[in-house]
Amino acid sequence: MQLALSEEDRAFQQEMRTFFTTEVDESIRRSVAEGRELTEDQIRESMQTLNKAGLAVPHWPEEWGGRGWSELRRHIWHEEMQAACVPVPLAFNASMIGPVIAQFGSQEQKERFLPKTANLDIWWSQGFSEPDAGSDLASLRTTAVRDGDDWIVNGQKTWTTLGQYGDWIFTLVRTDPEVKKQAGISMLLIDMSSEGVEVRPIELIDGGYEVNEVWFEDVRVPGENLVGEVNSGWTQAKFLLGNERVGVAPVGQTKRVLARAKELARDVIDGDPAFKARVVDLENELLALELTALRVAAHSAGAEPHPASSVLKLKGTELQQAVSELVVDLGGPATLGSGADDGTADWFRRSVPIYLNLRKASIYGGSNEVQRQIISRTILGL
Amino acid sequence: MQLALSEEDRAFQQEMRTFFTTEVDESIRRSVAEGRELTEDQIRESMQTLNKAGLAVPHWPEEWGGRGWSELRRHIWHEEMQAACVPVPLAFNASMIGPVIAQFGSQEQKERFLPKTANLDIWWSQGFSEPDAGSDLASLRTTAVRDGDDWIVNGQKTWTTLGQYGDWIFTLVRTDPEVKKQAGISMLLIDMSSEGVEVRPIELIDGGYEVNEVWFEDVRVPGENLVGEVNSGWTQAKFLLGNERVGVAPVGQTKRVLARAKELARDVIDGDPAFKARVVDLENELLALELTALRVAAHSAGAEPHPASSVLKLKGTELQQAVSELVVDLGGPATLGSGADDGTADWFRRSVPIYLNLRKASIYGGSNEVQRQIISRTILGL
Amino acid sequence: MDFTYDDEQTALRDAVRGLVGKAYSDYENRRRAVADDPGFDEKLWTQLAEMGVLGLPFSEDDGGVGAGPVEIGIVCRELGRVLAPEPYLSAVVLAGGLVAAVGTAEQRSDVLGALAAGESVLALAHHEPGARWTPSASGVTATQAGDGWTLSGVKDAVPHGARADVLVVSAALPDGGTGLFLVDPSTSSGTVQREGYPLPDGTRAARVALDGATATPLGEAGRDVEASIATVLDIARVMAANEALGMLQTQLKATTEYLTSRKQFGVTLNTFQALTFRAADMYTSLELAHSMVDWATMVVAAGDPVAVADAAARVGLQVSRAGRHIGQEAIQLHGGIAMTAEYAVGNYTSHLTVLDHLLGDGGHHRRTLEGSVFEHESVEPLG
Amino acid sequence: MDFTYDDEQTALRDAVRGLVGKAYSDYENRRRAVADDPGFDEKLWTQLAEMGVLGLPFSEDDGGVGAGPVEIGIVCRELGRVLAPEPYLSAVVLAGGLVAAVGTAEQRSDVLGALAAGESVLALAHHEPGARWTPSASGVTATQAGDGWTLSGVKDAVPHGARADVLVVSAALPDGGTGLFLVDPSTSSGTVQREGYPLPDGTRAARVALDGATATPLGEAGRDVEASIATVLDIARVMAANEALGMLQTQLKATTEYLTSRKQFGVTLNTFQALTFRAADMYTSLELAHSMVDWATMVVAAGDPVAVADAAARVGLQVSRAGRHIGQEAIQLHGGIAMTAEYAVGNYTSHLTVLDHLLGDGGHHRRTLEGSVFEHESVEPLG
Repeated sequence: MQLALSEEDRAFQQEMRTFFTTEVDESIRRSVAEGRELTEDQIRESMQTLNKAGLAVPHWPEEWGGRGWSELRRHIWHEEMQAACVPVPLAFNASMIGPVIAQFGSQEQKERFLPKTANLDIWWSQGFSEPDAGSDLASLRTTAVRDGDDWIVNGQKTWTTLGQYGDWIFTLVRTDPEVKKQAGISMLLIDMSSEGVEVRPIELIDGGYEVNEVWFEDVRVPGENLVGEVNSGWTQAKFLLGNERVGVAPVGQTKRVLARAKELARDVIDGDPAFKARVVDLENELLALELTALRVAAHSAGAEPHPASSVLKLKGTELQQAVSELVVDLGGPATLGSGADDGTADWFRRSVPIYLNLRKASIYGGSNEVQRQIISRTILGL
Repeated sequence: MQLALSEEDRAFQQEMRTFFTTEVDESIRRSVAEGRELTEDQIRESMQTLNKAGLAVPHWPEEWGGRGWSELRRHIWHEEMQAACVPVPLAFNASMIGPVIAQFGSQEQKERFLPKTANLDIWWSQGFSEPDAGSDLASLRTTAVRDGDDWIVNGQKTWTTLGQYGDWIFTLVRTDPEVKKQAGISMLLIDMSSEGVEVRPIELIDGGYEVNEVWFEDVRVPGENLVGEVNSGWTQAKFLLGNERVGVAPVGQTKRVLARAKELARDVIDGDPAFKARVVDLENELLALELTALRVAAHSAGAEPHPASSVLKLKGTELQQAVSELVVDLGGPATLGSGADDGTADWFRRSVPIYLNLRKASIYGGSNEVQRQIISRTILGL
Repeated sequence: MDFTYDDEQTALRDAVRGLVGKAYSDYENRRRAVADDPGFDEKLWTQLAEMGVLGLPFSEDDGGVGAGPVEIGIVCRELGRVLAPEPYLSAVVLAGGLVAAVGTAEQRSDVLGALAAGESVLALAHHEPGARWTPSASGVTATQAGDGWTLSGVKDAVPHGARADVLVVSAALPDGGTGLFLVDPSTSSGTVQREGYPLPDGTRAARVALDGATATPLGEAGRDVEASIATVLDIARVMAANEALGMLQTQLKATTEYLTSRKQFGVTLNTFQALTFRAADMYTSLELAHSMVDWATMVVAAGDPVAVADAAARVGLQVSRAGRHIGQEAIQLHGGIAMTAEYAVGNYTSHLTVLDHLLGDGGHHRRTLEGSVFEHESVEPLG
Repeated sequence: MDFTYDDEQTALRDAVRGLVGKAYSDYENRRRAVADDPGFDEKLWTQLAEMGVLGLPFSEDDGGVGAGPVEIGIVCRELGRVLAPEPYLSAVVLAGGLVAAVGTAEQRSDVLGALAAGESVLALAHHEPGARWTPSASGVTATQAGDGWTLSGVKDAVPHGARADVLVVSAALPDGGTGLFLVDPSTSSGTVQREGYPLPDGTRAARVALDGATATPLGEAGRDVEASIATVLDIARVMAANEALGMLQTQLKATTEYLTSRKQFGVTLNTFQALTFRAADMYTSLELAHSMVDWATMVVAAGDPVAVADAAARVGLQVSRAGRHIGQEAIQLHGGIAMTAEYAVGNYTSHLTVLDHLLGDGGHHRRTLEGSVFEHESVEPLG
């Protein structure tokens, strides 16, 4: 057991910190610091800056831009990025479809998609969820039917985050309705400018439009856009969702928000011991969570994921929500204000929408109920 | 809607308060105030004092000592008793078997048992739970087999609280093993001095011996000791357990402990705002609970119980446990002390055993999981 | 001690429920109502006036009905059940309540009469940037100029402040203390700059910048009425708790209906015990809050301001907790659909969150109660 | 940053686990051990000495093994797993730790040598009635008399204080500050009155009343060693957290085994999702606590007393929470059987509760951390 980072890892940490705080556009980082929604351009620019320096997809195979880092270095990279208010690489590209294509795609698919995916020249959307499926992903109904070499796709996806910016969408579609539900699913890559694709925004309770419905009406998709074998989509989906859990605890970002709250509401916190107690509790829980992420990272080198990795999403989202609730309470009546007076007023004005938006964190991406199910079944054998 | 008590109820409240604080033995009340275990004699004496004044079984039929009070008056009686540190009448007698005999018993049984039950001349024990049954009460295995007019009883009961003082025990026994489990059960009253009855104490984690196992080996029970019809025991059990929920939220007692904690640990509470916050939270929750009990009491006159009555046990035991945990924390290192220095030290010395003992509160008498099941199924229709 | 409604109260409840239910039982109507200014349904407001609901708390001499807190609570609860965005709490309970408490007979008759008739919407301009639920004013100051008064300074988060016909404005008095003033933006000389904006629950608030705005003292000129403001805020806290209770009842009902109808993995969600137990805990929170709301409403009816302040803090604490618990769980047990603006249940949580921070949240109330924790041995609702 | 044991550490863990497992894997043995004085198994204590475990933290010059905090943590965790009542924390970590920190070379060699050999049990007599986890002494005072020193006053809740061969006693010094003294009750003149009693977890403590008891200054006579006491208390907090972690691991394991084997309503309890989800939450608490315990142990190994104080408070807070959550749920998910003394799981909760209040509970640690909340922007384990 060893507390300190090795000299090399310490140097790596410093290198990351320097890059993130000096090479990434200041105005983008300020937007993140103030909790504003990023524009499409800001997200593309930031990822391209990272990609140019080889920092967008370090966990991919080295052939496609990966760096062969230890899990600890990936953790450091991820934390320093968040601490510096640098937007993390778009998950749909970097964490989801990229690794899937690298693992299951044909050589042609890899060459065609991976460089543009790493550089966010293609913005990917995720087409998994459907209105009637919910946590029961495999009950999806969108169909793809053979027509010569092509597939004809019909159906509806939903909860497609940032689908309004999407160039391409990776989908799960039913290619064999006759077999057990998981067995008849394939993964198709679909150009969102194809005829018959329609994106309809969904307004959320925070007043924003970050998610969408995506409708497919007789959309023709070339056969070469199928990833892996026909009817093997469930394998790829599980691989993708497994990846999704790595680094899923939003520790760095949550710590940043809490630090900002302490800075902007110091007087309020000093004036009420209950606030101070909440800050201490949250800082402590976040420390425990970060240490757990480190423990898991140090353990996962090459092998099966550490069982404790399942707690990262569960606890990470709970803490993210708890911090957002604290911010609302620190704001108090200022959360209802016009925000016209100064930056602090504006920060607190945005706190209720953020709090409301983050209620999604325990629902999407494998709800916390699904996480508990995984823990109780897989880890505890219940 | 009306906040104040009527003039008559106010006078009633005053009458109760005067009686409890002047007519019940001072040393018994001091024992209760200090959270000491009561002796058998103290429990008998206190109930007899109440019974003499017609205050032991006011909810029984008037013919057998009941008073025909409104539910509100019963509530006042119950709260004032606890506020004055008067031990509530022994539940096994007053709340459990008494009402069952009054409802289902023969005239002979009523005459034979009810006066002595009200006066605690007979100390009743409860013989429902069995080692392998747990919350699934109806899966009980103790058998009673006909032998002429008598029954021969074999089996084992457990969790028999204060069974060491018991004169008689009311039991559920299986009288028909062939039918669906609820249908083959009868209620038998058994003299605990009968041959073949053995009481074995169970040590609990607090070091005390308040519960027992009761073993029956070929115990001969006269047929006249059967309550109601053969194989109708489940009906009587449900009636009994339904009664058990009335006044089951230990509000008054919990309030008394909290008040005492404020008194004995004022300096500690004043020195740490987190304690003050906990006290406020608990006082508020207890107020909400007491008001709910009043709301339910006012509503239940004659009719079906108010649906909210199910929350009384659930929340009441949670608060009882939370207050006991607060007391331990207020004591801090004093909870590990010898208690030799003064009454306060001694009070805190006993706080950990009490805290441990009260873990039972959410398990016995219909566990809180059973309460949630009742709420979700019966009230919410889930 | 009696927790039941009498026949008239039941009739009032049914009448209000009928009216607002017709307006908003289709949630799409509520969405439409808040989509455009003024953020509520003026027609429904008029109907509430016709039903006598807007004049309920005011004496008959003032153009009202002379009903009591229990009746106001009934209205608030029914408005909460359907998430009605009408400015009842702000115009009638807060602004109207202060006019009734402090105004001269003439003011009461004029202002409350018009309010009760649905002809004039009132708003209370009290909160100031940086303030934290205080009954005093300091950022807006009142100056006596000849026979008249002028106000200068900024009020923020004024509920329905852009739409209001008359503003009731609190201001620091020249000789100390806080006074109240009536400002009619359409006739006031000087600057009354109002910038309306939507709150996170879709309802409207405004920033009101005053600069030498002429104003009429409410009641006796120059009198410190901070105590009256405090008491009206306390009463409004209890009424807000009634509104919240109505909302929580709807949220629990929606949740149990969803659990029994929505299928996942081939079965309805109520098959999953972990979810049904959480619904049971929601019910427990709801019923405890319910008892506390009824009680606090009765304390308001009994009228002692010290007791009202205590009851307002207690019910505020309880309902804040219940609102977060039930509001968060209602979304979680529904899943993604409750995140969408077109589905009602999540929007209840939005409004609960706004309401929680309008007049003081649970933490604020707890802090108030900490101050008196050693003044009683225990809390005794029956004395 | 590395959370894994090296080969020697793994071997130590396996050896200790083997020894204490043999002693206490049958829970009845533990019950028997605490049934009579001294409340632990003297034979096992000797075996621990023979294995070198009692001398683990002390330098070879002092008769020890010269191992580090990670190794001590391993021992504490293994003792915790089987609920071993042996006085490792009190005799080795606390009393021994102070002798090592403050004693002269001769004292270290004598006292620690005998401790390591299992020949002498030490106890730290530090807590005083009315005190609340402070590193200073005030109720027992030290007086210099000629060449020697005497102590007068009362210590309470001295772990294993009646059995101990040597007491390490803290006392207020004549010139201020807190000193440490060695008291051998068998040779001390003056009064050393020891009244042993059982704690709620079955282990032993004692009240120690001193009246002119002769005592030997530990280390330099008259020196204020409050800082050393504070640091050793902090280290002991981290070791107590290791012990608690071992206990929590056992409790969760026992609970999952019970849920998969116990039948109710015709099915095993793990059929009930509400129960399995609560077990999942226990696991989450356990793993978070585990990470914190490992980290705090490494902070102790790194040696900076300021960092150790912070880490002790942090791990103390986390483990206090986890201990209550898991300790309470373990009983509830078992049901009645866990209330009985003969079944292990509830007794773990008893010991957790005692341990929580021995050196400072979660609330105490949180209060400590509140003092430094604005001294950092955020808590950064990687710097």
